[in-house]
Amino acid sequence: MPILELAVKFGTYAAMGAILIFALGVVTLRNLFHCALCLAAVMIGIAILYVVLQAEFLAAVQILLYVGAVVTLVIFAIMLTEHLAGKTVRQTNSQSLAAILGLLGFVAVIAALIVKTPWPVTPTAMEAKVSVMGLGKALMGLYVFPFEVISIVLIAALIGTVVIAKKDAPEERL
Amino acid sequence: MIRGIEFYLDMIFVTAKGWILGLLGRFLPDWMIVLASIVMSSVAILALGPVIMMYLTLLERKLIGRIQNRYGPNRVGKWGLLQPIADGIKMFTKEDIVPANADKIVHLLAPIVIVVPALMVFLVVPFGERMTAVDLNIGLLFFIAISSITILPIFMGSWASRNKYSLLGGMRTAAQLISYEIPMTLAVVPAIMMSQSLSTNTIVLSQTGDYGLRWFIFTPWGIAGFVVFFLCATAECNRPPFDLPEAESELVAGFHTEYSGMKFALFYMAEYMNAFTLCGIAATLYLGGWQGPFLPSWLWFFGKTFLLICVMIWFRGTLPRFRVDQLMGFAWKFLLPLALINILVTALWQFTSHFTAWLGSLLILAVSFWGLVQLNRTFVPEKRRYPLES
Amino acid sequence: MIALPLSHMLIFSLLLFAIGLYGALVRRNIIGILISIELMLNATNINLIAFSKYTSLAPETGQIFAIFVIALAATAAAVGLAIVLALYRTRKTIYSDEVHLLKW
Amino acid sequence: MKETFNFKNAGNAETLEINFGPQHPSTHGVFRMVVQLNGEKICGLKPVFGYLHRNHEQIAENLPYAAMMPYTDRLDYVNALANNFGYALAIEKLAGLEVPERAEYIRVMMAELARVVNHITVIGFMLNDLGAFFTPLLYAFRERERILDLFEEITGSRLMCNYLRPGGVKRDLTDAHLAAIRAIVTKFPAFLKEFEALLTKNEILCMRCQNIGILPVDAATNAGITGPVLRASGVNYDIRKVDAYSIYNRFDFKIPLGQKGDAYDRYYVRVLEIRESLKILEQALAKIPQGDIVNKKAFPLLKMPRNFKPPVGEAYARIESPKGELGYYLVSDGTPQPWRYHVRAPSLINLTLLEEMCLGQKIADAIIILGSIDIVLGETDR
Amino acid sequence: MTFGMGVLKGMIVTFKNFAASYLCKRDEGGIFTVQYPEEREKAIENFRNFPFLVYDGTPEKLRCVACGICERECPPKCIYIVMEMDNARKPARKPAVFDVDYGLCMNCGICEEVCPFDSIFMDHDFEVTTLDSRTDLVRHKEALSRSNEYFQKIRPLFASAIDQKRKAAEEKKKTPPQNTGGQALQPPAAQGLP
Repeated sequence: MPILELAVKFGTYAAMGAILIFALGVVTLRNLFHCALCLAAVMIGIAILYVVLQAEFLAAVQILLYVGAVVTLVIFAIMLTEHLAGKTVRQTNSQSLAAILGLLGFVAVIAALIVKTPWPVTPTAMEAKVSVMGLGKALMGLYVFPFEVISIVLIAALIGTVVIAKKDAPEERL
Repeated sequence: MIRGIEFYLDMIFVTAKGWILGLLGRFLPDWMIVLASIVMSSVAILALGPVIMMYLTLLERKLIGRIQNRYGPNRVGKWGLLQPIADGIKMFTKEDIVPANADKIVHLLAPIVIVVPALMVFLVVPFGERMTAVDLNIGLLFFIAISSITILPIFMGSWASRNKYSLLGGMRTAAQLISYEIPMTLAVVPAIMMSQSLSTNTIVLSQTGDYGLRWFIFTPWGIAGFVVFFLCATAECNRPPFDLPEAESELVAGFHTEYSGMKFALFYMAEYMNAFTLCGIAATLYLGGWQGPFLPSWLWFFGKTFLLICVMIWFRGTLPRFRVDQLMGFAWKFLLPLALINILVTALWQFTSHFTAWLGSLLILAVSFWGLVQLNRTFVPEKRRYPLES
Repeated sequence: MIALPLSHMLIFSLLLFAIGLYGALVRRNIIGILISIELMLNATNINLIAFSKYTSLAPETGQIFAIFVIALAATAAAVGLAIVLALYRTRKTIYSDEVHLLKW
Repeated sequence: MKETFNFKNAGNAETLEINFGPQHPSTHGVFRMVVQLNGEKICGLKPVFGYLHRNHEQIAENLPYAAMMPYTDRLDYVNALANNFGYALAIEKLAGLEVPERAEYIRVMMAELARVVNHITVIGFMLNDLGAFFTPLLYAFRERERILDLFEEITGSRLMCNYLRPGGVKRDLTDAHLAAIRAIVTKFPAFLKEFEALLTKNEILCMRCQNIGILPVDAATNAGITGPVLRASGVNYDIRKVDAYSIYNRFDFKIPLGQKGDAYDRYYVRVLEIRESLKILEQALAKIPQGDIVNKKAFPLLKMPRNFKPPVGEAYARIESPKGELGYYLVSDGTPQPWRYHVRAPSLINLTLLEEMCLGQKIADAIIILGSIDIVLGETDR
Repeated sequence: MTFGMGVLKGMIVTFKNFAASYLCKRDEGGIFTVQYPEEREKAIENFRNFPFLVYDGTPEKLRCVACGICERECPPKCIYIVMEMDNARKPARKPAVFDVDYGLCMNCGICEEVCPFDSIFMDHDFEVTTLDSRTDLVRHKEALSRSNEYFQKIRPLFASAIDQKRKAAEEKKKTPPQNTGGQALQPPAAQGLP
């Protein structure tokens, strides 16, 4: 069904464009809350890309973790610190011109490299399917050590976050 | 012969769709058929969502009325059946009020965005045999992921309203939804473990047989998992006793204080559709989904789901509301450990023989329940004596 | 099935990365910097998935690394925001260039 | 005009000031609390009242004594009969009127019925503040309705009873009325049992109410708090016992006392007080004598209120209204109108410790603490 | 008692009420509401709402003599009376104007109590809604006048007691008129019910 494939292709390009626009919004908008909302949009768009790349599990995880957790955390932090993010305060530092120039150079170099490199795209690799079962088996088999390390990191981060964010309580009865 | 009638009744929607698609196939190219199939499924879902929501409000008002010894709506149409339509007309014609200092765009977007996930989760709900709109192999994960988006529009609405009540409501919502998502996800795990699949359809199919006795709820871990899941589901769709985000007596209406007219109706709609899908998923996971003898599968599914919704309404008619710290404590100190222990019990169940499995899992669950109650003495009422003096 | 060439994916993720980097360099607000970093991490994730999809014969690997990256990103966000809150509470600022004392 | 409330940490970035009321679903009328919040925790609370001020005392100073009776209904509109009772006692003290025996019994019965009505209403509304979606309230109202129907039959009105008269009561009770009261007294315990099954042991209610809004004894006595709120803190002070006004010394009843003085105690003390009121009603029904219902000497006062001139002097009469000590102070200068009329409104005085009770609690607690104090704005603001 | 039983007990109570709403009658725990315009509660005789004036026979024969006692004693001052003058500029002992402002009246019933001529009583009619409360709620003499039969209908016991009292007074008037004062001072309400 070539038409459907074409639709998927253009849909993907459209999603990419939308993601880039929202990403620009994330870094340029003045209102941080809007930035966070744009970030959520970017995350959802990337989840769509994952679906196109046939990584459905990852897409669900992306939405669950980024939209459900990270963005919410960010919004929490924004709301708690809202008093300072007033409209009159300058939101960017003075490096923006230098950053733009440097990044343009960076993008140009890497893009040239990407275009020139002959990527070993193989039909067998394209055909391979990833099942959730396979992912689970890989996580519990080959990659069990990194998996455990990650879980320890997560616990450490959890405890660390609580310790850092906790108020120095006693003086604060009222 | 009788079996035949049953079968056709069961398949009535599937057959209808197939017949229409076959008809279209005669003069349309293949890709149009695929498109038509998608369109038909989504139109069905788009129509189903609002209709369910409308009649859920009526059901809720009627049931709560009866609980409170009154009639509930009974003026518009027979038994008040047209009441939701009257409400809808009222909602449409109401003035749309936007606070002067509100962030207008976000204020407008929030109610629109909240309906999207509420409708999207309908995709993986198995309404009947072969009646899942998209039989994803990660169906449950999809469901959990999509319903986690719901936090975002609530935040948007509460922040954009520029109202302190809304802000507090939004904060409460975020804390509550994130907290209850964790025990809910963990309560889903036993069902996944037993059916070895994330697909909702497979989970239903793995509960086949024995006239419903193979439903997961008829096992110790099933009951525990169901209770935890159902309580979390009640909290996830902000229904009493977990309705803190919109606590009427404290925060007026929480995050939708500043919404009126159709925008408010959209919030309301999302809430009821979420209640429906969460109950549907609870039925799918532990009550055997559309499985059941004699009746068509979709009837079984809707029956079970509405039964669960009635229990939610019953909660609303009976229970006072939690306080915010108690709500958090209940999720983190009670439901979460219980769900974790339940996963352990499920694993044990799988690896032990029949009798010991029953005994062992019941024992573990009872002991852990008792232990958790002992650890959370603040949840247990104090015993008091009241002296009478003259 | 996938109609896109790999290089398009890669260039897209490069652009996303560059945008994120721009934000991280230019923003004053620490929360802004954090969310820009999230963008960059996502760009790398896209790369991982794309490579695993187009070239690898063990397709789980890329996805599993992406999962690890997501987990680390979540921890980074949590710890980073906790630091922001602590900073806000003690120094009443959330702007990076105002925090130059290296102690508090 | 900018209002200032002198909060401790005013202007702090981490605190938030919120107005609860005057338009808010659970401030029991047009009461307003300015609350300073830190997160969900209350770190400052100022009650603001006066939105329902209706010049009650000034009106009294321009009206004849008997004509003020209907206005006292409007003080605490949930239990008009208790208000009538206090005012009637004050006029009787001032004019030196005796009250016939039968009228005394009728007064006590009506006042106790009003107490039952008030307490179940309060409990119902408090549960509503807790977030129970109207169910306990409507169950309470169902029973209240039976009593209100009786009030309507006897007094002519459901809420604004205007029933007591200086020197007696307005209308005699027939045997049918007594039978109706008896029916209520016999049926009520069953309802209370149902009500308690719904509420008393409910874990969520206990979690929400126990150890919330604790009122220490010394603070309560210092602030002059009275009624169930004081008794929930464990102080045995009931004017029915202390003063034994009217004929309360003839009845055998007990005063329920709480232990901790938290919202739960306030709830439960009210339930127990309903039981005691029912006991009083039973005894009164058994003992009520035949006879006059109005002192003959009071006829001129009733038929020609404007011609009634009490001797120069002053009188203070107090009763145990369901909300606390309700006192009426009258100063006569020999004219048909009182020279000064003052109401000691329990609602207002019980409110004074609201801030102390709420500090350090959550917002949701402030609402139930307010509910458990039992205010009626008609009385608070007068 | 184990944790959770209190909640379950409460839920059983509500379920019982739910079932009772279908199975039981009104007084036995069934549905308590009354469907107002179609169904009504039984009228309660002593119910008092707004005052009205009683006439015997025809509307001209009002019992009211425009003495103005109710006007004077009315606490919110919602009654306004003007005595009718006959041609000789003498008081005709009947009202030319008798207005009651229903918007002001607080249904206390004091007018009924103080009236020595058994003329003003409290009505049962509570459906008096109007669009303009400033003008339409001020009821004039014509709108206020109701026949004695109407009075008999809404408050049978009280009205017949009043009628008996009036008849007795009438007969006493025919016999040497003396000692009516004590009778008149008796508050009507105190005598109203057996």
